[in-house]
Amino acid sequence: MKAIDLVSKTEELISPGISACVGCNVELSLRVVMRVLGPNTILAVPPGCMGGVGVVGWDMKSGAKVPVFFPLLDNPASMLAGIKLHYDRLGEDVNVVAFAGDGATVDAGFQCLSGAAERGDKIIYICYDNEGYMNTGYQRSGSTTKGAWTSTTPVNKEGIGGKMQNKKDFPMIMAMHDIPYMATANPAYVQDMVNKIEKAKQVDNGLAYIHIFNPCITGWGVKSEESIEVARLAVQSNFAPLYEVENGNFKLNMNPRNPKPVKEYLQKIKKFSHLTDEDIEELQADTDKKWNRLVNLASL
Amino acid sequence: MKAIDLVSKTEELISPGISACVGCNVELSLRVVMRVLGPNTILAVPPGCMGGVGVVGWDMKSGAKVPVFFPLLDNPASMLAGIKLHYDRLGEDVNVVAFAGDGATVDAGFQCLSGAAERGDKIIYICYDNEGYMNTGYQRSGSTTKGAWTSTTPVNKEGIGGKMQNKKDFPMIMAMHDIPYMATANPAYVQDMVNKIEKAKQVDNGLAYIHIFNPCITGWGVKSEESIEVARLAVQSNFAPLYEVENGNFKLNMNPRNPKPVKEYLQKIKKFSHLTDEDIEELQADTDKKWNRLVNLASL
Amino acid sequence: MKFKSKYIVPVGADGIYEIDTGKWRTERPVMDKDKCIECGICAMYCPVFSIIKEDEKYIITYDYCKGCGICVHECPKDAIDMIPEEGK
Amino acid sequence: MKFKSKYIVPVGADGIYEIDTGKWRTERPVMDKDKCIECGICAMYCPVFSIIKEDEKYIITYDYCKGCGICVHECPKDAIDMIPEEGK
Amino acid sequence: MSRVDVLNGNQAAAIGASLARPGVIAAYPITPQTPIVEYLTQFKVDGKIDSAMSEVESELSAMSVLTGASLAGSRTFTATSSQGLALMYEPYFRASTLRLPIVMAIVNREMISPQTLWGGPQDSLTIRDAGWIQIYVEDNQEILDMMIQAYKIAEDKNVLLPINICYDGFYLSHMSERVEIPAQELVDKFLPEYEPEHIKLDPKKPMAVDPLTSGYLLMEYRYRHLAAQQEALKVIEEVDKEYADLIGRSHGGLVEEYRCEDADCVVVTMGSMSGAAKEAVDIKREEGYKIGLLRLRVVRPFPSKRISEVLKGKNCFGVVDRNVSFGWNTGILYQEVNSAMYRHGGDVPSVPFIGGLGGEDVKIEHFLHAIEKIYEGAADGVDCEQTIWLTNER
Amino acid sequence: MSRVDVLNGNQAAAIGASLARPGVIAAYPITPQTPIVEYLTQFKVDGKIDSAMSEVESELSAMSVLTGASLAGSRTFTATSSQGLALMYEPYFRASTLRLPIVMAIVNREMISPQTLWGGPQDSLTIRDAGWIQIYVEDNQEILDMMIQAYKIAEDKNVLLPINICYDGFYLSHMSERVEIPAQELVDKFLPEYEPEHIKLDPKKPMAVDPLTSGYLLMEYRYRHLAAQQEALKVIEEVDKEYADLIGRSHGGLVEEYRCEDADCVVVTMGSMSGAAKEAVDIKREEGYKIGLLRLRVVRPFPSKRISEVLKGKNCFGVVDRNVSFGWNTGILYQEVNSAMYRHGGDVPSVPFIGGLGGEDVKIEHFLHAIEKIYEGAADGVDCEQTIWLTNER
Amino acid sequence: MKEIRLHGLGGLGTVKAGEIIVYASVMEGNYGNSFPFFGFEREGAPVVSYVRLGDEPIRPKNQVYKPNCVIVLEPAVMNAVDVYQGLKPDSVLVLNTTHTDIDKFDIPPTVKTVALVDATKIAMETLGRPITNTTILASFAKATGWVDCKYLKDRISQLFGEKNVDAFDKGYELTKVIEIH
Amino acid sequence: MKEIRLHGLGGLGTVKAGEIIVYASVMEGNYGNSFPFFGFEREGAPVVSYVRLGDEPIRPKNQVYKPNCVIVLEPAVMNAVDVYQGLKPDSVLVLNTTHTDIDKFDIPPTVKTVALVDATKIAMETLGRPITNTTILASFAKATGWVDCKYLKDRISQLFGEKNVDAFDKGYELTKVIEIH
Ligand SMILES: Cc1ncc(C[n+]2csc(CCOP(=O)(O)OP(=O)(O)O)c2C)c(N)n1
Ligand SMILES: Cc1ncc(C[n+]2csc(CCOP(=O)(O)OP(=O)(O)O)c2C)c(N)n1
Ligand code: SF4
Ligand code: SF4
Ligand code: SF4
Ligand code: SF4
Repeated sequence: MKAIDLVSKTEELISPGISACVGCNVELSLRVVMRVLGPNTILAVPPGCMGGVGVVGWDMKSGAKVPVFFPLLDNPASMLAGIKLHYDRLGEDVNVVAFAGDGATVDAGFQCLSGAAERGDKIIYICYDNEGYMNTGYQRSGSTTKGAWTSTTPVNKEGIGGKMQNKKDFPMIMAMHDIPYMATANPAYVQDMVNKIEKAKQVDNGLAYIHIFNPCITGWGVKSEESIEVARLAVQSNFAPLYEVENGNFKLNMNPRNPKPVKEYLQKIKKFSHLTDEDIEELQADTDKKWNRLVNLASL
Repeated sequence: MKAIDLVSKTEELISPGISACVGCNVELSLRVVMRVLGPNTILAVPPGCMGGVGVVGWDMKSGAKVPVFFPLLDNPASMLAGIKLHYDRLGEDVNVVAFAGDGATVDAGFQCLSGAAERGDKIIYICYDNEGYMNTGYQRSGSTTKGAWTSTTPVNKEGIGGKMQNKKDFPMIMAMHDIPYMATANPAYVQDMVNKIEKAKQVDNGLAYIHIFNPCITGWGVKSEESIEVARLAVQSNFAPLYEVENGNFKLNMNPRNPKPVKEYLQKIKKFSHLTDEDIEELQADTDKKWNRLVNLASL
Repeated sequence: MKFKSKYIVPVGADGIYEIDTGKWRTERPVMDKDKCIECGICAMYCPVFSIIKEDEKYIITYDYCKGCGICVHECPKDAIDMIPEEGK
Repeated sequence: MKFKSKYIVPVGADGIYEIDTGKWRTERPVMDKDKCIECGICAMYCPVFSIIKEDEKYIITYDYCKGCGICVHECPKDAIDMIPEEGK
Repeated sequence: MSRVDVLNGNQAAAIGASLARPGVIAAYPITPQTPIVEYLTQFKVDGKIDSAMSEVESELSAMSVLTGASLAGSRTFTATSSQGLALMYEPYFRASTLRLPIVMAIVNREMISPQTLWGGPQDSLTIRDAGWIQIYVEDNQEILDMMIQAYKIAEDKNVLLPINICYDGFYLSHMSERVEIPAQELVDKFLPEYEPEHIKLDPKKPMAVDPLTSGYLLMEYRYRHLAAQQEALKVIEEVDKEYADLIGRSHGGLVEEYRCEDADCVVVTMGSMSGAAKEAVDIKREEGYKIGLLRLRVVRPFPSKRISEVLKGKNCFGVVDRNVSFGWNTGILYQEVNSAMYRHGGDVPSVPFIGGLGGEDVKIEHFLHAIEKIYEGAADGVDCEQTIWLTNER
Repeated sequence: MSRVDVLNGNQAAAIGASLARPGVIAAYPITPQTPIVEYLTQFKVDGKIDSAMSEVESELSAMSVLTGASLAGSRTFTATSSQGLALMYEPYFRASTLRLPIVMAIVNREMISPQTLWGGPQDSLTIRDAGWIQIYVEDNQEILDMMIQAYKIAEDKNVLLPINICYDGFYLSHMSERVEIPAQELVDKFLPEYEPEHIKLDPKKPMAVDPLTSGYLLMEYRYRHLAAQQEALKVIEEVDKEYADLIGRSHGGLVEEYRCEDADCVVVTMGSMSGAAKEAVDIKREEGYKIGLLRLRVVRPFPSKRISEVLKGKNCFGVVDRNVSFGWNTGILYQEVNSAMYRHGGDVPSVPFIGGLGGEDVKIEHFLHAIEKIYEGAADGVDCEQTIWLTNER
Repeated sequence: MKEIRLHGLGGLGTVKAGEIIVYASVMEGNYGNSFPFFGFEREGAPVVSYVRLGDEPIRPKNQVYKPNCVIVLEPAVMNAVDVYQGLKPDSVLVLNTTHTDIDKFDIPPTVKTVALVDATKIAMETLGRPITNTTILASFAKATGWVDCKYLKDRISQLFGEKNVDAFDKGYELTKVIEIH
Repeated sequence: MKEIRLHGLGGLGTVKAGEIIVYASVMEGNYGNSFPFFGFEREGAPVVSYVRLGDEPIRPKNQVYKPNCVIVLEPAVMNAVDVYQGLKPDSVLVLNTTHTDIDKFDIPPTVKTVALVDATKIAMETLGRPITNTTILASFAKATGWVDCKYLKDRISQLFGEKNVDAFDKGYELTKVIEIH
């Protein structure tokens, strides 16, 4: 499927009016995901922005044209596994999909996800990584970048504060779960995202995981119109590389010949405005080290 | 510390009479760990064989000469984190250590461990991987090898059954958590184990994780006197390689020039007795693939 | 008790819940069809899929357009502009 | 209620809980000191640390030895043998 | 054909559950429940059941898998004990408020701390207010029969609630006794297939499950949930009768009365210790005491009216609790039976007993003593601040 | 110096907790509790507190971190709501049975399903039997004062139990009002440092914490736990007095009585809705009804005697529950108050009300209506099967 | 006891405005409470906040159903919501509007005093953003006299800085108070 | 009702032996229950199991404190545990022992019948392993007559195969039953 055809050749399955922030690229990602997956899909949206803005609905109305539900913050993968076991046993083919924030994925729901990955439950798990708990007002998550301001890693008047620890390298952790398909994606690269969702849909021998890097304009302090540009800079600087792992084989989907400095990405974002030059250098060094490892793994 | 000096130069901190099975190499590993760590240690032993055999004690008596306690199966790392926060705040240096089975580590307690790793809690977490829930009678865990008989992956009269899924590659998953120190160990390589415990003890900027491969003679069906030999074969065949990752840098600790066939290892173990030649070939192929990746990572 | 829900459990099956997000706009995107090369990039990035293709041409439907300006920012030909929403 | 525990919470501080695992043995390891080269390998692998070093020599203390046979199996010089435990 | 065998409680539970042909089973091992999981996986590999099975990584996941499977339309089964139940509490509560007729065996085990493995229904009683039906049984035959009845009760269109069949760890789970196993055909006749209409995740008929809900609708759903619990009071009795008609055994419905009719005092019990209590009643009867026994079978819904009917007009009753209500200085059942009596206008003095915690044996002697105390209460009145502990000194 | 400010409930809780100088804080965000966590991290980065803080990955972990820290000897604090509380239930139960004086604010929120964010104490009431002390407050001043008192009660050598200070989500957490903040010196004087003697993980004095324990010892520990809960009944009142002496405010201890003395009927309430109830009482008093109000503050230990002393001899009482007891067709507090009355030999007709679930507003009009119904009950008797739902039709 | 209801849109500081009123009341030695309506919809949706003031501790924590005063922070809200609902006899209405005349409004007979101010314009001029809460607080103070401007300004300055105090002052000056007889 | 207590060590099949007795009773149309003592220590520690038999459903699920019969599967246990405890008047004692004489034992006066068998030897000879449970069941049956050997053997064969039936038969043959008067 061509990305450019999404708008004309696919059906919108999410309510056209949800109260996501103006310019939210998570909303875009969700719409793309559902347009590619199509109506034969059961969708889990755990507590988080997307649930909060109405995708699961309100009172007696639904926020989607497919079966949609709230799993708990801590059990999306397990609930999906149960649904899939039911349909598999009946021999009916259904996409059973989670669209979950990084909080639900990397922190509170990780154990269920890790278990489902190990057991080979045939679900599609998509994490939208906006680096924090946005629905509750932008607290830190395991996936928050080092140094970032969040409401639970505040910065004081002297500019001291921010998250002390590294961003959990979740795509790599999932890749090491030996699942048949793991990929990173980014809303600035819609075609790549479409390809990956299509691949995930084809997987029939285990769990498919897609990690979408989604700058949150509201939480991070990004101008709404720059929503996509900032996402793109994360790829162009190798900060959030695009790659996939099929049956253990790593492949880079984007290999910028002249990667931009991470600083270019960081500067667009208010949550990093207090960072010192050393802080930025450290993030650059980490990015380079991880990138090298990735290139190395992709060389096998 | 020389391994050979353990017996003469260190103090035994575990009750000399615990009811671990005759020849249990987990008992050996625990004693080695505690001899190296010494008395300034708080020890957590979650529900599992080691807790069950009396290491935490009975009624009003203790099973160890250091402070020892049962965390829950699902929260060892978090309880340790809390203890460490207390002592760190007071500026007192104490080894805060978990000695936990693979069930507690890889399955039920993984989320807490992953969280502590991400947050950089300064604890030492040691997993004894006997590939199953032994304390409850040998059920499968995420860490059970593919194909293995367990009481919840039974084999029927036609020889069909056994675990369907891969062993979760837990050391690699922990390595990808970017912790300062991750290592695998094995009771057949006591010196290597001693070195690694000493390194873990030195870590002061985050979590140190050691994954000990411990064949369970009772659950797996191994002769008690072959307890160590089977463990050694797992290393010699590259099935359970010895390596460590310091600050993201991989290093092989044992690189057998002529690795033994995995079959030699499998044949010693009753839980694999129903495996077909193809099954064994598949395990060999997996082993080779993982080994190559490891060598590659260690080359960086 | 008088029941408002016809369901015995919390389910939503009475149609689709929609918010009239078009009302949120303080500015609206306007396309200059002379500059537009019909590449469709604006449509691909519009978070609400508010830009549709009709008769091989991309047009902005304003029903749910929140006025984020992404289409303006991403358009390679500067063919879209934001103008203040009337009455705001 | 008559209390047996002097603690108000479940703690164990009345000494060390021990099982007399020496009683479990059906066979006992016996070292042939003529063959023994004092390498200490048996001691290093004994799961109960029942082999100790005294006056530069390794000796088996039977208090907790469970009779697993690992020392026998691992000894590079075949210096240890299992013999049936008396009375069993 | 129905057949007779000697089964331990866990076997009885596993076989009972299998006879109901669950579509999805997910469970996590914990003493003393573990053998159930092992039996079921063995049944599966031996081709005796065709359920989909999941060996999950924790109990939270077990209940979550079942919640998903039940929402998709499967009949489901799991089992757990103590800490496992505690770990799954979040999805446990939700399973009931989503009105999913999940069946779960609870092999009752004391809660830690102190660190323990042994029996006692503290685990399930503490969370009795999470919306599930809870039934407590006395022997292995009742385990097996109630596993089958459980599905019928839970899936009743007027009930649609998840249900726990609870039995004492070790005392039943590891005890072997005679159990009659009904033929599969009979069970199939008794138990039609499960076809959810109220809630279902199905692309053929999309709906949102559990959208964000305003308070006034929430109150409606709660009202209906409470009504369904009340409805269950009837359905439990009906199903017991239907089962008796078809398969030939009744277990008493809401409560079991033993020699209560002409009794002037009553001892109230629950679970496996009721056997010893009945022996004690017989002994005391021979000594001339007109004592009776009331065995609580159903704790949720609490059959307050039924209980008060039995106890009203007696001279005194006592409740032997194998659990504690930390904030009441009595057991939980004592506290609730009192409430039932107050609501239904009884006015009988009552004596609280606690015994058998952490797997301690509650012996016939304990019950003989308790009966004495109940008669003392009838004669001299009861000190309402004091609970009598039935202990085994060592 | 003490000072006056306008604070919302979460600020009051965060400031109250800070004044107690906890050594370790660990919490996980959840609506409506989240701002507490944010305030505390801000205090920390601003150097206002020197607690060690952990931003854990879930509530299970939050309670586990605190369990560890408390075992090591720290004073600790956390806060949560609804699903978060449910997720930490396993270590929650254990914290009490290990007798760790952890203090946790619970910002009461309705349990899902239905999916909801709004207030109601269903979350904490459902697990009231897990051994903790539970205190429910009415306004923001009481939140702040009770955060400080909580440590004093919990750490009392005769109590040594963890404690929840519970307040209604949004109705208090997001409401701003006048709050007096006592000076740090005063609080320091009131609250000595925490020095555990009963249980501690310390290499300088090794002990095993929670070894595997036989049933008869387990019974001893349970007995002592129950006794400590009873002891808390006294300590709560004493601490209230001590606080009043030193800092100048009392909140009533176990219960608050409002115009009860000469009342012939009483309405029983809890939490933030009590304000509206008091208004209703005043209105009805003016109409000539001799109505009084009893506000439950302490649910665990349940002050059954104290409650019965207030209600005995009245013509009728009613209980307005903002929660349900699924198996009783009433609210939880109604069920328990009845039990208290039975145990202590009261004989007053009672009327159950349920209202305000899912954050619905319980208005003065609702209480006016309830009071009418209570008087009807006094006159005509009560239908013991019927619960009156106070709803807002839409 | 005085009861106040504030109507605004997300981002205008409606809730904060209520809190500031309470602050002023408390600093004078009186009492008050304030809280938002706890609804579901966010961004863009109308926001309602409640305030109660009194010289004794305020007990009810309910929503305000019969206000003595209604404050409207954004004219557009009036199309979406019935801002007049429940207004008590002799009540006060404070409106952000470009109109200077009350004929344009359907003011209920229970209203006694109306305050009009073009708060959006003042905010744009003073702050550069259409955040109207500090401006309209001045109108409220001027129309009702229920709280002391000094304390309102103290809190505004603490929370938002001096520019907002300017907006307040300008608001006070430009508010037109009309008594209806 | 008959109450039986079995004493063994881990790995001897003590618990299974109890279950087999119950099975035999049930197959005859009678009732019974059996269960292990739920202790803490495992491996190597003494194991105790209880059995109740009767011709009506058995209600108590308690431990057996006053047995009508005690079965000892392993001589060594007698050093560690007081196997005679609580033996009822006219009770039966079944011992695995190398002795053929009861003088070596301190048999309490309440015992009426003693059965002696060298079950370990028989097990070693027949099965090659010292698993004594099937052998001693025969001694029990011979000494008490409480259950039918046919059903015991049925179950033994189901569970353990024919060799164990041989052990049973040999045990039956070699058991010496002594009545004490
Ligand atoms: C057990 C539990 N704890 C806390 C919450 C509160 N909560 C709801 S959404 C959320 C944040 C989710 O963050 P994330 O998954 O990253 O999604 P985002 O909000 O960023 O879209 C939290 C903590 C909850 N629902 N359940
Ligand atoms: C929440 C919870 N679920 C289940 C259990 C029961 N349980 C106790 S030990 C154990 C197995 C532990 O396995 P592992 O950690 O691998 O240790 P091992 O027994 O192999 O030594 C289980 C499942 C428990 N204690 N807590
Ligand atoms: S807070 Fe961030 S992620 Fe959430 S809806 Fe707004 S922009 Fe999207
Ligand atoms: S079961 Fe295995 S791991 Fe456990 S004590 Fe025995 S040998 Fe060791
Ligand atoms: S302004 Fe934003 S929402 Fe509107 S059409 Fe452009 S991209 Fe879509
Ligand atoms: S037999 Fe085993 S326990 Fe005994 S000394 Fe040798 S290694 Fe140690």
